[in-house]
Amino acid sequence: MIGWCGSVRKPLIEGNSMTVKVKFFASLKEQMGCDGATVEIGEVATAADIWLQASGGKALPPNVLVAVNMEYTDQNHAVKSGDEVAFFPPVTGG
Amino acid sequence: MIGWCGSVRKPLIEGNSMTVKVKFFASLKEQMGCDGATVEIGEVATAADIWLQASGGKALPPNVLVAVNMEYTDQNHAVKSGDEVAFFPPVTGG
Amino acid sequence: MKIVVDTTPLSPWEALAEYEREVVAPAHPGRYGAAATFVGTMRDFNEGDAVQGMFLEHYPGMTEKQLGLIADEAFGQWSLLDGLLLHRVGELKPSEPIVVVAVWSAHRKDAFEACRFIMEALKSRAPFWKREELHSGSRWVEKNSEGY
Amino acid sequence: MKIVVDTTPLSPWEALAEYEREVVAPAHPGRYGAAATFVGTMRDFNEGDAVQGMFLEHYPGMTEKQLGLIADEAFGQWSLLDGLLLHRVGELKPSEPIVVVAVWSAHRKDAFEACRFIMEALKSRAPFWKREELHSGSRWVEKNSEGY
Repeated sequence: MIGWCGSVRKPLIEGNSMTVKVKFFASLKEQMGCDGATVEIGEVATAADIWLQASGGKALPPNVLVAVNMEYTDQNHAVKSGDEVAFFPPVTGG
Repeated sequence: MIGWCGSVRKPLIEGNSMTVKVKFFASLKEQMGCDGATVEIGEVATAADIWLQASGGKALPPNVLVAVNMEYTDQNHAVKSGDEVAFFPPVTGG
Repeated sequence: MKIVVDTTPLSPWEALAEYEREVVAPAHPGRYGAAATFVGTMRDFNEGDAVQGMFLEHYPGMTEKQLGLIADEAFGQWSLLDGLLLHRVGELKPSEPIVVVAVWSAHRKDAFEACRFIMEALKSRAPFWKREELHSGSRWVEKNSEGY
Repeated sequence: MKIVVDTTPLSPWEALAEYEREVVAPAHPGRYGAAATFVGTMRDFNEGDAVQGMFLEHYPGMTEKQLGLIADEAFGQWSLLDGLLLHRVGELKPSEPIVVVAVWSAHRKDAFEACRFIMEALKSRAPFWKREELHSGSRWVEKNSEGY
């Protein structure tokens, strides 16, 4: 069973911050070693920033899909506090 | 119930003849007043000749489909003795 | 592929379940990943008119022969494991199933394409004719709707 | 349109019979002339390897949301009366059904096209992931086969 990565906090520049919930699925969950994390980050951040912080600085693999609040988007999408940001490999259902 | 038209015999030119079985279906059966006929005709005949004789000289309606021995063909197909020649309207199954 | 043209009322889903369980699964265990099916049912309206009943005429012998040729073409064109084709004839009432087409294959592309092909070929080449019973009398259906 | 994502084993034909009888027929009596369906079943081989089992992961919440969006698109694009979409998750064995897609409409063109559209959209957009159990261990399926 793969668990929660816990909270990942980045030193804040101006004291403002937001918290987002990160989720990983399938092979990405195994690669990351957890199924998600709570990320605290500065006021302006993209999905790619969230990935960087949650992954401890790993590059975002090119085929990874990004969803914010359960809708597909891309890594340049600006996230806001309370968002759920998910990263997962190409889907293979059906 | 629409029955069999019986035998339709054409005066033969040289004494040679062949016999074919003619079938009509659906609206054509109603127009012809019977579901088929036995046609005796000279040695060389096309499906169109068979129609002419079986129908008593009516023109072959342009959308009528022609089958010889249960395979689709056209009105110029040469029939031989013993063939089953069918005429029917566009199909509407399924 | 099993092909049946009959006056017996159809139970499409029961027939599909039975054929898959009794024929497809034993012959191809673990091999079929896809089944595409089509069920055609008699409506109570057509071309703006209420339809109370239908008579489905066919050409015994030729109908089965043409359906067999259509099945052969499908098996030649796609990679298929098995199929089922059931067509009702005789007197029908609205809401009664008319036709069932089913195809089993390893991959979905083959099943989807072959099922639709068989259905469209049946519509254009298999000798069946529908006569509809209306309030005002009966009429022969003159042509099928477009499938593509 | 009913959409269910669940770990309960599927009985596709029984589910289709029941949904048509209990939901489609009462709501649209005499109105549906066409039902197109697709059933995806787990094979015991993939990419040349014997597969003994499968785990199907999904993203609870997003999976249902994406399937709902796909259904909405289908109902916007074609003239449909009803639909049924069932998808299995969790542990599966070969020969077990994975997915059922069904669409009911007045005319066959809509049913055929919408059924295939929903299935292909599901394959490319619904968050499900397959992990196959092989003799040599397990592997995540990396991508789906082409549907067109």
